[in-house]
Amino acid sequence: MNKLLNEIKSNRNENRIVKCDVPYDISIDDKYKRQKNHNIPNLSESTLLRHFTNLSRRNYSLSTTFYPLGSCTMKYNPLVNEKIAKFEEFSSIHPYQPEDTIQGTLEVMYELERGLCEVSGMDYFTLQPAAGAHGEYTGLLIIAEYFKNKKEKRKKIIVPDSAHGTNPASAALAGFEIISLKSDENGIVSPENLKEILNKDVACMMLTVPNTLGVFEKKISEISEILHKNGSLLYYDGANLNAVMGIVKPADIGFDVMHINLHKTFSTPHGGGGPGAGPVGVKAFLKDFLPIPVIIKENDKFKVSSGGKKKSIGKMKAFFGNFPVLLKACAYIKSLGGAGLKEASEQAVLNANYVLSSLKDKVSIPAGNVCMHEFVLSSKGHLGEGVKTLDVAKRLLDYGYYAPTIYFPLIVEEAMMIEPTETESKQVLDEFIDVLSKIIEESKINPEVLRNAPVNTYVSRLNEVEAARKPKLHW
Amino acid sequence: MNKLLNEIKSNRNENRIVKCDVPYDISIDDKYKRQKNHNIPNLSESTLLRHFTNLSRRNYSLSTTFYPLGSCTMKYNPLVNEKIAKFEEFSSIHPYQPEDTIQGTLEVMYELERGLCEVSGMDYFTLQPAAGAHGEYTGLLIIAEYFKNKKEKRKKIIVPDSAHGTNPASAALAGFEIISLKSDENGIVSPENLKEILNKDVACMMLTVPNTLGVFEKKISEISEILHKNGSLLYYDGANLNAVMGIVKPADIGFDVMHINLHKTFSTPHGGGGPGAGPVGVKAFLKDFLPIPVIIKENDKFKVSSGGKKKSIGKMKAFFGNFPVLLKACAYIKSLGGAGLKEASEQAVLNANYVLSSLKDKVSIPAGNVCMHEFVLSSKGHLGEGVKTLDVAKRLLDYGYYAPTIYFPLIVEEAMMIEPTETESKQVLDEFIDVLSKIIEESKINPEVLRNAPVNTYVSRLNEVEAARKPKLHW
Amino acid sequence: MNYIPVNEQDRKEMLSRIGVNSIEELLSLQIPEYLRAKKLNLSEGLSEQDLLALFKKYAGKNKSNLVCFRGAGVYDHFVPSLVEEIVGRSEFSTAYTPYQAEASQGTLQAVFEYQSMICELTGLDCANASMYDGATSVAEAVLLAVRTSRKNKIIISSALNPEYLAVVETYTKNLDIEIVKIETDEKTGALNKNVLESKMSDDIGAVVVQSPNFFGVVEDMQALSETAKTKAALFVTVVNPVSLGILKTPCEYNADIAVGEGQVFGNQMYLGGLTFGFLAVKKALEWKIPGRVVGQTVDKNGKRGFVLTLQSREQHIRREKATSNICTNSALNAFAGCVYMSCLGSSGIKELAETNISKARYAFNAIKKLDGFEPLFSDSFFFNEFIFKTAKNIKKIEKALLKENILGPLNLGAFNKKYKNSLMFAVTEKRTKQEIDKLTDILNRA
Amino acid sequence: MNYIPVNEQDRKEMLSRIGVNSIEELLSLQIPEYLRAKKLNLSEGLSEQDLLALFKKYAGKNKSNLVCFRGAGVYDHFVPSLVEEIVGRSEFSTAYTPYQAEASQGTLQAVFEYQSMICELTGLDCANASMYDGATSVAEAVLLAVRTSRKNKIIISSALNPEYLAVVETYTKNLDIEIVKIETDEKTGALNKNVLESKMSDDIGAVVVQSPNFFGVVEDMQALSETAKTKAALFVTVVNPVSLGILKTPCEYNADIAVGEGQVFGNQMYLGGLTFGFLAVKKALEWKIPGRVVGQTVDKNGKRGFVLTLQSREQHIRREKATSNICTNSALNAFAGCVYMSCLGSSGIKELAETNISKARYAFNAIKKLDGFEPLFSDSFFFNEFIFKTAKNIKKIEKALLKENILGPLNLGAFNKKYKNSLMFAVTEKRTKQEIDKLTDILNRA
Ligand SMILES: Cc1ncc(COP(=O)(O)O)c(C=O)c1O
Ligand SMILES: Cc1ncc(COP(=O)(O)O)c(C=O)c1O
Repeated sequence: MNKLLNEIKSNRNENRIVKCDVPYDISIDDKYKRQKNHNIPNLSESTLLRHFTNLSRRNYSLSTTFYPLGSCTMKYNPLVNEKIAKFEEFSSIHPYQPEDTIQGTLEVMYELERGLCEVSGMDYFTLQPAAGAHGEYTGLLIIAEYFKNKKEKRKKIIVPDSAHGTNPASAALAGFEIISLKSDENGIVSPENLKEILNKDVACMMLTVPNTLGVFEKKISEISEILHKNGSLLYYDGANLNAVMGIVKPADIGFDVMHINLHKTFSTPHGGGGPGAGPVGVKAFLKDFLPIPVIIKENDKFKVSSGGKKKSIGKMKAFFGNFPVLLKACAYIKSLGGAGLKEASEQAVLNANYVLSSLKDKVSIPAGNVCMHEFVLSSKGHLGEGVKTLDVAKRLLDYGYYAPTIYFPLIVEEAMMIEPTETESKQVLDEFIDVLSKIIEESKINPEVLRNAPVNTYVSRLNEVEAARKPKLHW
Repeated sequence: MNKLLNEIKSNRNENRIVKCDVPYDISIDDKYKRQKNHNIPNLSESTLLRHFTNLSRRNYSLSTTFYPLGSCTMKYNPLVNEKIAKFEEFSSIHPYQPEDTIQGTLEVMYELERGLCEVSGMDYFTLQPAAGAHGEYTGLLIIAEYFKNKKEKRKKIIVPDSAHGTNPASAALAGFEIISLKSDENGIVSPENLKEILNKDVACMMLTVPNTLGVFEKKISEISEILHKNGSLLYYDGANLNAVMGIVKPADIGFDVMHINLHKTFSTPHGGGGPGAGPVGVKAFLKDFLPIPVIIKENDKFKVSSGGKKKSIGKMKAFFGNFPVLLKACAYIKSLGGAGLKEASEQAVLNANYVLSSLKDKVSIPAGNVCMHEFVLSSKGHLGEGVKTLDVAKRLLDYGYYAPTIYFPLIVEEAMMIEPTETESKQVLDEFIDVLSKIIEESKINPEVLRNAPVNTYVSRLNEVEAARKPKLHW
Repeated sequence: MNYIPVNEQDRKEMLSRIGVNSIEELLSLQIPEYLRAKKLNLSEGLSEQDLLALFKKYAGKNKSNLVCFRGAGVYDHFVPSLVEEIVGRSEFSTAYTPYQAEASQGTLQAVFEYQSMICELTGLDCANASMYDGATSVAEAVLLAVRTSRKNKIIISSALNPEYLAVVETYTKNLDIEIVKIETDEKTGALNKNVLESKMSDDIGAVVVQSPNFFGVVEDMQALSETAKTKAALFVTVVNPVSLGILKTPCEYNADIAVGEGQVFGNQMYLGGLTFGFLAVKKALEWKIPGRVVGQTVDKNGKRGFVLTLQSREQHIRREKATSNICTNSALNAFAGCVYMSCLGSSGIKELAETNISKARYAFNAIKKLDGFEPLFSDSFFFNEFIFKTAKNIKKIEKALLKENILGPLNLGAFNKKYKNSLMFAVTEKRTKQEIDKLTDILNRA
Repeated sequence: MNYIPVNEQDRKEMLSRIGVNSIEELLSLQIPEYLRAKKLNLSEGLSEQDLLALFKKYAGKNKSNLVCFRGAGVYDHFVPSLVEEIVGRSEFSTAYTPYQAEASQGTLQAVFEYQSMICELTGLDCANASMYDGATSVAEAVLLAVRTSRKNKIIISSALNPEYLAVVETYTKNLDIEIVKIETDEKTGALNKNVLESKMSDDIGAVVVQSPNFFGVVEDMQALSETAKTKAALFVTVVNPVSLGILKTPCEYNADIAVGEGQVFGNQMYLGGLTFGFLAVKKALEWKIPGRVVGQTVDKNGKRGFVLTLQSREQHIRREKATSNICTNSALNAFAGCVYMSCLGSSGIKELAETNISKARYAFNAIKKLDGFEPLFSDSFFFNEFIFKTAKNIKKIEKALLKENILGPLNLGAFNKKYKNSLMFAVTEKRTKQEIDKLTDILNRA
């Protein structure tokens, strides 16, 4: 049953998909012609359905289990949004259709933009970026362009050491040098530390609020003031926006540019690694630098505008962005409404604090006893002999849970980052708390069990070192 | 994780589905009003998705495993047919819509009728019966009505002892007495035996061809002649039609009435127990007795006709029949075409014979060394001490196969009825043959393993006796 | 085109193991030549794309997605996305009847949950896994009542859905069962307890009443049930499960058997072809019911599990003595009902019923105000369906509505001359205020 | 409306364990009052039914399901039902990036199979799990080439899709990379080997060529690759995977990097929003590629399994020194590509390419016969896209076609004045003879 596609033999005779109803006309000059045949098996539909259906059963997923993966906001992905995204009226649209034939599609994008502006407080959004990292990159290019336009040479970006890896990576890609800023044990940035490293080279600082430890940056106003006084900008990594919808607007508290992960806060499913969408919002003074095209509304008609945007950073992706993701996010906003979005964030905070309160006596919580929508615990000193956070994570799989994010943020030793999200019930959280507590006990009584975990999964612990040492990357 | 719905607690606050946009107006006289609230939990969509998705993972199904369930024709259910069945143009139709607004729906039914007529050789079909047994019942009522109309009192029906249980049950429901006919060890009916029990009381005989042992009734012409000479009719239980599409037409070989299980031969999925469809075909002389309404074509328009059918047996089901099933069956016929249907039957016969040939030295095959689309083996005398066919079936589950039909037909001891269908590959069959052979060996070396099987399923062997002794039928 | 995963090379190897040269040889070994069929005269097979195009063409010949004010047994209710998602999962849809319980716990537990919710809804003790549809469930209930009471005379309300009545007549025609119909009151459209009383006698096995009845009128089930019980007849009720969110339950008025059509719970209309009948009974009748039943049990290790049970009632064991001939039922449609009920929950089902009644009343009151429309039963209590008599041209009304993509009320005259000029409206929770206002407006202008 | 499965009672218990009286208190402990937002000014939440109605309204404003003869980067190919069925399974769609390998073998094996088939198709040795789209995959290929060659001057064909070119420009603008464009031949629409030769020098890190290029013309990749290699530049090809069923593979002409847009494999058009970029390289570049890569390994018991590997290239480990900033990619779209490729198999992909070319040639030959239409590049070899110059009124043509629900050819003049009066047609396997004939007919009459 455990076959790779190329090990299956179910040779069909004919192709049911493709049929040619014009005369075959395929003479090709040899210099253009493929010589070697590829080796992709010709399997029947029945065989493939079984193959892939069985593969699906080897995945844990949000639809089968609690998925407390910190920083990833694995909240429920409403089915009705999937249904809407399948409407042929949306799926069959070519990107170069005339504007007046795609008014519905454009309206959806326009409405989403307006919704994101309201939630974030930003003045404009581009929907083009394909993911969070792509959004960061877009935002930083906008910032670079802004300074270029002001003829200021600012080549540096401050990134706290608690930041997600994409923050420095995006900054580098945008041509910046990174200044790493040490945060305190709560991941909090101290204005004093900031002042120390700040200078006229600094284009901006990237921040996540709440930060990757789930802590709200209380001194954000001070930080913003310091940066803006220095002529620097403040970038908001929106990965944690699920903590603050309707509670705090990034633009209000000093941020100039931000991205939003629609595949997190706005509930579009993650697809096992994408596609997501990372719309970027800016304050009005940065509007001209947004990627093209932009969608505008004129006399109740929606238009695609690419021209006259001399200052734009250009294009980040072909065409308009990951439209089905945008569509689902728009549907999400419309279905929850303003009150629903706020309730979502509030419940996310409540759920995280409930789990934190229930675990705080069993592990260390470096950032203290309250949190926003997620928190980071350290298992150091709380586990049995030789047992690591990794082992706890694997053992959780045995109990039917996906594991929390581990070893991130880097500033917490043996970190485990738990984000329950608002769409989990008290019963689910209670059972998870019990299991995690039980595993911690187990680690002391029977550490081997953890080190040998998982045993209930389709495969037992996999050898990652060997995989990288002798890479086997295709069949 | 193993919760019943009523054990889950994920109480949502509000209902997302129903919304009332007119003033609430619900005053009801107490004598009409429900007093006690029912106890169906109010769970969130996310919770329910997880609950039912996890339940789905506790099923073996055709989409995950080989399903050699004899007599049930578990062939591949093409996905495109499912897609067609979802078209809103079909799903949103009310049964009392005016004829001219449902021409497409009627055309599909008409085309299906024509297709079934061509495959079976019958002259007319009704699509109303909801399943095979319902079709039998319909067919027998037609026969009863026919004799009533002829003013002949024929109250008996001959059913071979190898027949499916629904045959006698349907006959009883239609008001007939059953004469059981002993068949030979191949399940074959001998003309001599038949003659012995035949008399003027006999309305008809029910036969399956090939019979439930997968044997083609070679003397069918003789049998038909005997019966017809006696003024009796011949009923064809179409459950095994998958053996003979394009090879033999039931009407040609002497049958007067028949049903077809669309959920077997015509590839509509079985849904864990239905809905199916059991269209009934008749020769022209029985046309007037068909259930109403019937669909007719006049000047390229399709019409629903109920009137003027005085002789009709009436209605078997409200409205028209299980339309989505009919639709899928029609799509199946259109996609395979005449040649494809014949290929399907031929391959079904080949696959069955291949498995038979490969197993014949390891078990008894009472009906001999060739078969049509399925065959019955007897494990008697071939298994280890105290091991039964049931145990072999359960052990097959451990290897990831659904079990063949067991203990049917009743005339074979320790029967196991294997129908591979045409949509399984040689590789799948080879592996199944190996596993079954291995299990037979295992039964001798380690009978306990079989008696304790299954162990790899979600639950181990279930206590059916206890279930019936103290029935617990709801939570 | 076919779905066969075997190519020429495989076929050769397979034939060689069997020891024949061709499939044809295999066939000719078994089937006399003179019995063989000629080439099937069917059109050529189609590719997936062409097949879709063909059925899009058929589909395009329907006038579909109409705003539906028509009911009479099949209703246009909203189906939540969850239902489609779950019911569409191939592990459910491509499994057979769960003969191997250990490999079918998904289906079996779901049926158990379905049975439980039907019991909750009706208040009765035992529900089967499903019948084909509402009509056949009534017919089977009649047979069950005859079997249980050992009396073959059954009183049935003439306000039973006429499709159901027709099926009952078919089912009973050869079985020496006498159906006695009782008429509803001309004024109220409801049964009159006294009329029933006058027909009751000791040889009546059961009284079968539908409520809301075919005319949409809610019956006084308490009174009728009590009347039936005076002569020890079983009381069989045919109910719309949506109405049970608010109306008295079969249990509350002491019914013995409750049956009905489940399409309203999570199944699209499909020409009335996506149906399931539910059938629930009091404990005493448990061993007599037709069809599959799932029960709870334990496995070898004491873990809870579910199996098909009470099987000795069934055709595969008892053959001609079975409680029914049913084998394949409407499992997947009943499963849709299961997911639907769980999706709404008790409070949602109550809201559903309340919304239906509120919208129906809103529409009723609006139409009542129009010139040329008069309620057929002015003071009766209806649920989500009601009848108006009109002096206007019914054909013209239907046309005017269809032009606006509205499937208007059913012309009852087509069923029964007695109801000439009568239009039956169904208003479910799915109809918006705007749609109802538009209907009213067109009726007014017609 | 919300999706929260917690009611007031639960909430109270939770707050009490935390030791606060309200969520508000929890927030005020952490967020200074003056930072708090005012009430969101968004419309009220909608029920599922109303939400569907709203989006049906939006949907209705599109002119959709057009018979599409437009390409230029996004193509209207047939998507088999199998793809939708599999990709729609929630175990795939609702999983995160497979960080916990043991609980993600479904996704991981699928990616491994995807990588394998991309390698088969291109003939190269290593493919990543996907990039966002074709455009960003070209951009990442340029960065990879710079990284590998340690030269920051890159030659790019000006016949690269202009959207891709724009993205490459954005990606390189702050990185001290010089893009040198080379023009195609006016007559043939293809690159001229000699022109490339004249631009080659030792400081060129790579040559980037698209084939079929933006104009639909198939390049002489062998010659161009050889030319690039004379100066030890990397040869980067941008290919339409459909064409690889019949055209020379990147491996065969010795490309180092092959990238392209995967939408054509199993993804609907969606305004160009359901994309994935594929990226394949020679073995030597394995450790330098951007993005996720899945590798085969074994578990504790020696059983085969799959993991994310070569991770030390990536941002979560190497941060600013990573080979790319990419994290979330286009996994599910690439998975659709995986299912699509497996659904066709080698022979199916070949037939697909042959059908595309046959239908495109059929259309080309038909249009060529019309008055007022002349091929822009008369003797060039095209795959499924070609250009005609016309004297007719392009606006009028577009209108006439749209009236018949045909999305006609792309007006190249809108991209580049140089191509005024030029129409680019894409003809995939999905277009039927009948549709092509209708197109031709309307063009003729316009
Ligand atoms: C804090 C943070 N920033 C950025 C990202 C990158 O987002 P994406 O994966 O969508 O590119 C993530 C995602 O994991 C994140 O958690
Ligand atoms: C030989 C035979 N006859 C009749 C039937 C009854 O068909 P259904 O289950 O569709 O009512 C079956 C189904 O199992 C069967 O195998």
